[in-house]
Amino acid sequence: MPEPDTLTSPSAMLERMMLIRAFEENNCALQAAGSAPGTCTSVGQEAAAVGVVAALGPNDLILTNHRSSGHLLARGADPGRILAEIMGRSTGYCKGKSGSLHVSVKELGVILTSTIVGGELSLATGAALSLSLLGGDAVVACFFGDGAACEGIFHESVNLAAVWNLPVLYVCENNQWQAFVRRDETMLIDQISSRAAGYGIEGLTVDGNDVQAVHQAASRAIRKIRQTRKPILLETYTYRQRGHYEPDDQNYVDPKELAAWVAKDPIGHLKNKMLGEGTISAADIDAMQKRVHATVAKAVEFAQNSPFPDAAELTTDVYA
Amino acid sequence: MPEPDTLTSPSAMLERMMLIRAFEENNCALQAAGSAPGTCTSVGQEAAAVGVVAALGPNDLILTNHRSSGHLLARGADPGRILAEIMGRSTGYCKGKSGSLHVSVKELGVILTSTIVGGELSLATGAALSLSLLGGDAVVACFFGDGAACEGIFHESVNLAAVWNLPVLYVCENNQWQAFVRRDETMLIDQISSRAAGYGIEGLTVDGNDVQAVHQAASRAIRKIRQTRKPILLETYTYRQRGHYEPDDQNYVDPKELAAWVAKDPIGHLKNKMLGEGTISAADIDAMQKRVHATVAKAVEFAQNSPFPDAAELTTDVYA
Amino acid sequence: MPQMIVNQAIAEALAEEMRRDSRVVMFGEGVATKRQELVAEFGKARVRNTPLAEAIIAGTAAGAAATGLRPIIDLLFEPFICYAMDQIVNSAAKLRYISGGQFSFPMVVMALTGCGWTVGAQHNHNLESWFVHTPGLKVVMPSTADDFKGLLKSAIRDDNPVLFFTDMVLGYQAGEVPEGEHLVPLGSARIRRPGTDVTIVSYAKMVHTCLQAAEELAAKGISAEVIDLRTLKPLDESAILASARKTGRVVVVHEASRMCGVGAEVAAIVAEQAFASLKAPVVRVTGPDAPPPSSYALEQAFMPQPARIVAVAQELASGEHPHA
Amino acid sequence: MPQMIVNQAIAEALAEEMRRDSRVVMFGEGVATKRQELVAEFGKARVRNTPLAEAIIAGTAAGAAATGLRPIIDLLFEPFICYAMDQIVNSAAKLRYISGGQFSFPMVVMALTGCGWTVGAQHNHNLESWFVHTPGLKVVMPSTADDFKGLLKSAIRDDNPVLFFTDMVLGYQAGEVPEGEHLVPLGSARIRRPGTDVTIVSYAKMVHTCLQAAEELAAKGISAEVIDLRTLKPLDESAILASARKTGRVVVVHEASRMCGVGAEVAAIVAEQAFASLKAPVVRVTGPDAPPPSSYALEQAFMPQPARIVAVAQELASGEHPHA
Ligand SMILES: Cc1ncc(C[n+]2csc(CCOP(=O)(O)OP(=O)(O)O)c2C)c(N)n1
Ligand SMILES: Cc1ncc(C[n+]2csc(CCOP(=O)(O)OP(=O)(O)O)c2C)c(N)n1
Ligand SMILES: [Mg+2]
Ligand SMILES: [Mg+2]
Repeated sequence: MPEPDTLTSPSAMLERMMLIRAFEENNCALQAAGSAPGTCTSVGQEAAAVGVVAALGPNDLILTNHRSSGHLLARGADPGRILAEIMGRSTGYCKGKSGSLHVSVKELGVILTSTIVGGELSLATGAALSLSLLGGDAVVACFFGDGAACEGIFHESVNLAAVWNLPVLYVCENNQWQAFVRRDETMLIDQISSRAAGYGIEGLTVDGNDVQAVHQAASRAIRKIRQTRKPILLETYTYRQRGHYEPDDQNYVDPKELAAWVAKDPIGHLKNKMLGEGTISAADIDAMQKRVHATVAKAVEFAQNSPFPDAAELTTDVYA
Repeated sequence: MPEPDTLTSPSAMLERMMLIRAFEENNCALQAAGSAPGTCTSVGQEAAAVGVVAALGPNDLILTNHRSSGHLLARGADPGRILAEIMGRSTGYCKGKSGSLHVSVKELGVILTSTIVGGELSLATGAALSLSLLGGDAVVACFFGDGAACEGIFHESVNLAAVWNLPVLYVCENNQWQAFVRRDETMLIDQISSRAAGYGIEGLTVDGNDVQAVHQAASRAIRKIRQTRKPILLETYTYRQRGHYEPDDQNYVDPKELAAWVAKDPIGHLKNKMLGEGTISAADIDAMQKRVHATVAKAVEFAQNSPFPDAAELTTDVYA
Repeated sequence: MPQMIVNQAIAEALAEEMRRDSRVVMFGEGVATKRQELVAEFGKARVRNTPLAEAIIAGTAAGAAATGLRPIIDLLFEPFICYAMDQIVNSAAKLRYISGGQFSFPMVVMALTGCGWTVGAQHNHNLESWFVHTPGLKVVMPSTADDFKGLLKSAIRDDNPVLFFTDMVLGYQAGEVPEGEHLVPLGSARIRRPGTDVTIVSYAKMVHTCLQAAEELAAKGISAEVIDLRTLKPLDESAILASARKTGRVVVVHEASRMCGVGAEVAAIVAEQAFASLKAPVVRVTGPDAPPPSSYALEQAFMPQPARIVAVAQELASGEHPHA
Repeated sequence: MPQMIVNQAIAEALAEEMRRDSRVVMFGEGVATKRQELVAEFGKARVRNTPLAEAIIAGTAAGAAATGLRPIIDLLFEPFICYAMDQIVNSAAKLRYISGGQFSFPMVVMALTGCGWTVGAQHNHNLESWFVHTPGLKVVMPSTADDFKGLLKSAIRDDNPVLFFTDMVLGYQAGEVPEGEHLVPLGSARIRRPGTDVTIVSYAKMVHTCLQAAEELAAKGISAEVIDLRTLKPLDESAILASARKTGRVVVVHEASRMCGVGAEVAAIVAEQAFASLKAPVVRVTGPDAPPPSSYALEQAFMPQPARIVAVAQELASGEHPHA
């Protein structure tokens, strides 16, 4: 059984963010070429995935949603099996029954992925209750969007975790968009973390484009949750650089706003910082780029050569 | 068509609270005698009903829930028709189809009463949207409990009213109980109004056993809502003196806590204050007591002499 | 055999299964307050009150079920389940399939429903057919104390989400319950009264109404077989078909509204697979297409009554049904 | 007659009804972004984006409907309606009755569903039978552009809550739509192809599958009548019965799961009221009791295919059905 990855060094985090970017941009290319169905990408949000997941231990659990490739890859999932799932192949993590929208990888602790906005919030408390009652100090990291924070289940989930002392790190990736709706059309507040007080728990907002800041904040929060068993709401303030789903012409997006955020791209940001510090060289980056592209190419080959599921699979896995 | 009552003087407010108390205690007696089904009473919470409703104008709308007698009577509803509804008679406000749990009186603007906890929160935004689009400066007063504030729909309703500028006064009667569960088992905070900040709106808590304080706070809030069209969350901090439903032995209630709150009873509080100020005499109170009992006696007579609905009514009013 | 009321049978099933398996936990609004005996025996960690929040109660159950616990939740009254449909249908019922079989969801959702307490349409709405229609779920709706106990125990041991519905007036109805371990398997109907002329298929409290009708029919020389479905999903098709093929005449009785109800399913199964044996139209006797009213007078009129069942069965047996 | 795709027919119906009646408003997640033409013509007050919050979207619609507006809401994909079941079922569908007729709820709930886009079980779940089962609601599920337009206009004018479901692959399917005011009344089925040997009852995109099957059957000398239900509640029982009585053989086809589906209702109606005319078992051809899968290969296998319908109709017509 594969072990979840632990990414500690800045260069490991950088390379993983580059892998996520390459993987998702390749998905877009496959979609544009008609070789794969559309997907939701996390382009611009890789720092949240890598920063938080790098702070988790091997027994911790992750819940995620429709925009999950980053979380999965940060955790060490096989890009080939993710892509096979996206392409509906039987070698996909869910045998092709999921498709891109709800990929779970139980063996890595990435469980119960749901594309119902708020689904991960529904389920996180239960996973944490199991952890609580079955012992140990593991925690649940629950990734959701600013849109999910508008759903009633956000309120119910965070409140229950608070009163039941459940070990959940709620990670709200506030990417300023909810499909085709601007976040500021959906709430009067700017930071979702300001809602934490209403549940009597700690909330904080971190620069979601700075993977090291995210990692530091997440590590602190997770350490605290392991001790106190109380939930914390961590918001990564960031931006969705591509459309909601591929393809999406983004004609509803203000190009200036987008450009300003692209300039703060988390991968570019870390590259520049490390180059400036001298902790990485241009050649190192080139080598990384080659490696991630090779990984993606292998994934494509694996997925494209994988068979579709047999029709008999239609009615298996319905009941236990 | 009857006009909603406007109660301005302290003595009018006192007498109306006494009517609510007498009406509900009579319901308990009828239930105990087997002459009527059980009901949820608002004993101890009359100040919220009378204080808020007295601050409303004739075109304003009210939404309420399973614990509605106080709101209905404060608005001027006919106790006979409420009781007839409770007893399943065709002269009830809903022809007996509702029973006690969801009594609406459209002609008085008490609309869409729901016994689904949070139902009134679901519907208040829509009523306010109608008021907004159809013009005028009317507002919606939406009464709900601390339990309803745990439902996801609270979050969705208040947030939508905030972003859409809907004229809703959210009145949370925090009576420390949610059926058979203590409020402090269900949230880490003490005051529901502290959640307002998370929606970017104003929230405030008022002594729910002081009808004048409630009235003043509600009047201010309503004036503000008429001008700004922004919702406000007003919490009346109070206590449910009787059981959740009749009959209920309340064996799960701490008798000391109950006694402390009974000592702060809103009717006793106002009586004492007015007697102290000399704005009312013992004889005045006696006369009030006689009047409210006579009103209740008339209501009982009306309801008991009313017919049950005809079986043909079973399938009317399903579709418009 | 000891006599006990249905509520007692339920309480015994819960306690026995919690004793047997430490992964069984129970929570809901007032569960800890109302089930002090379970708190006393199993502790506050396993028996919990919750905030008023049906969606997260069900979601927590689903999440816990997928990760090692076996939760039982009490959602009180069936209409309140409307707040938890996403968690039950989109998560608990589907995520096993969606994940390619990675997870299972051993959980039980309890709720009351049915006419008799004049509580009106927001506390009483027989929604069982919604869940029968939904892949991934099981649905149980017993009629007698022994079955309440035996089926609830099986539901708790089942590895799938089970909706366990109690007709609210049955709570205080007494019946014999076998001593010791008593399990009733899910998916098996029970012949409540054997007969040869007409089959009456029903479930939950309507079974008692049907038995009364069968008694009256017997007095008129008509031998009615009464089948208590007990589990609505999986449905015991073979029991239904065996009886339909024997009698050639079928009446289905339930309180839920007619359209797309369980009666429609039973009628459709019979009309396909017992067609060759049918001697008469398949007739449904159900509640009307209206929300359940509160007023006692109307609520009684909502429920199918023995007289109507008797009349239908007589028409079928005599060949005088208008569509025969 | 002008040709247009279904999405265009829907857009025209919305615009025409908003033009006709200023009380018609529309909102939902992305509605204002995606329907710029409506915003341009009717303004931001009447055409709105919402937060991601299906429950309050539906609740707001119900509250607004009861107080003078005529809201249309777009809940995007059918499984998302699970978040709004309380507002649709416990409020919009019941509060007219509960209040003794004081309120009415003229509102339309739109959503997409159905196989074809490989979106998987949390975007695709044919739930129409839940709403058909529920008193107080109406349910529409058209198959062609003209009916989309005419039925949506009627739904908007109806004084009751109407669920209006669109099989997602139909959005880009073109068809002729009459010019000028085009209304199709709710509750009336349409004979898509007349025939004498067997009746095939269906709705939504499966109608096209059935027409293909009918074509193949014609080549084999079997004359199939294809009925498009169009409205599922109220259901056009007389159209179903007239055809069933004429042909004596009925197949019901839908993509939704079988148990307690609309097919069960149709079969039950036929088995009761057309019994005397039936020459063969009533057979359902439906999706399996499984959540819809994503993988293209599996998703195609989920949908009833013409070959299966042809095979069943042939069996019935030839008297060779295993249960004939
Ligand atoms: C309950 C539900 N409503 C709507 C959708 C359609 N939808 C999918 S993702 C999305 C936007 C979600 O926004 P957010 O939570 O901020 O996450 P993001 O996509 O920005 O990562 C929407 C509306 C859905 N999948 N589920
Ligand atoms: C959705 C829903 N869940 C549960 C109930 C059962 N119930 C009725 S009132 C009530 C307590 C409500 O508490 P709160 O909102 O504080 O109002 P209060 O009764 O204290 O006035 C409960 C649990 C219900 N009617 N609706
Ligand atoms: Mg977002
Ligand atoms: Mg309360």
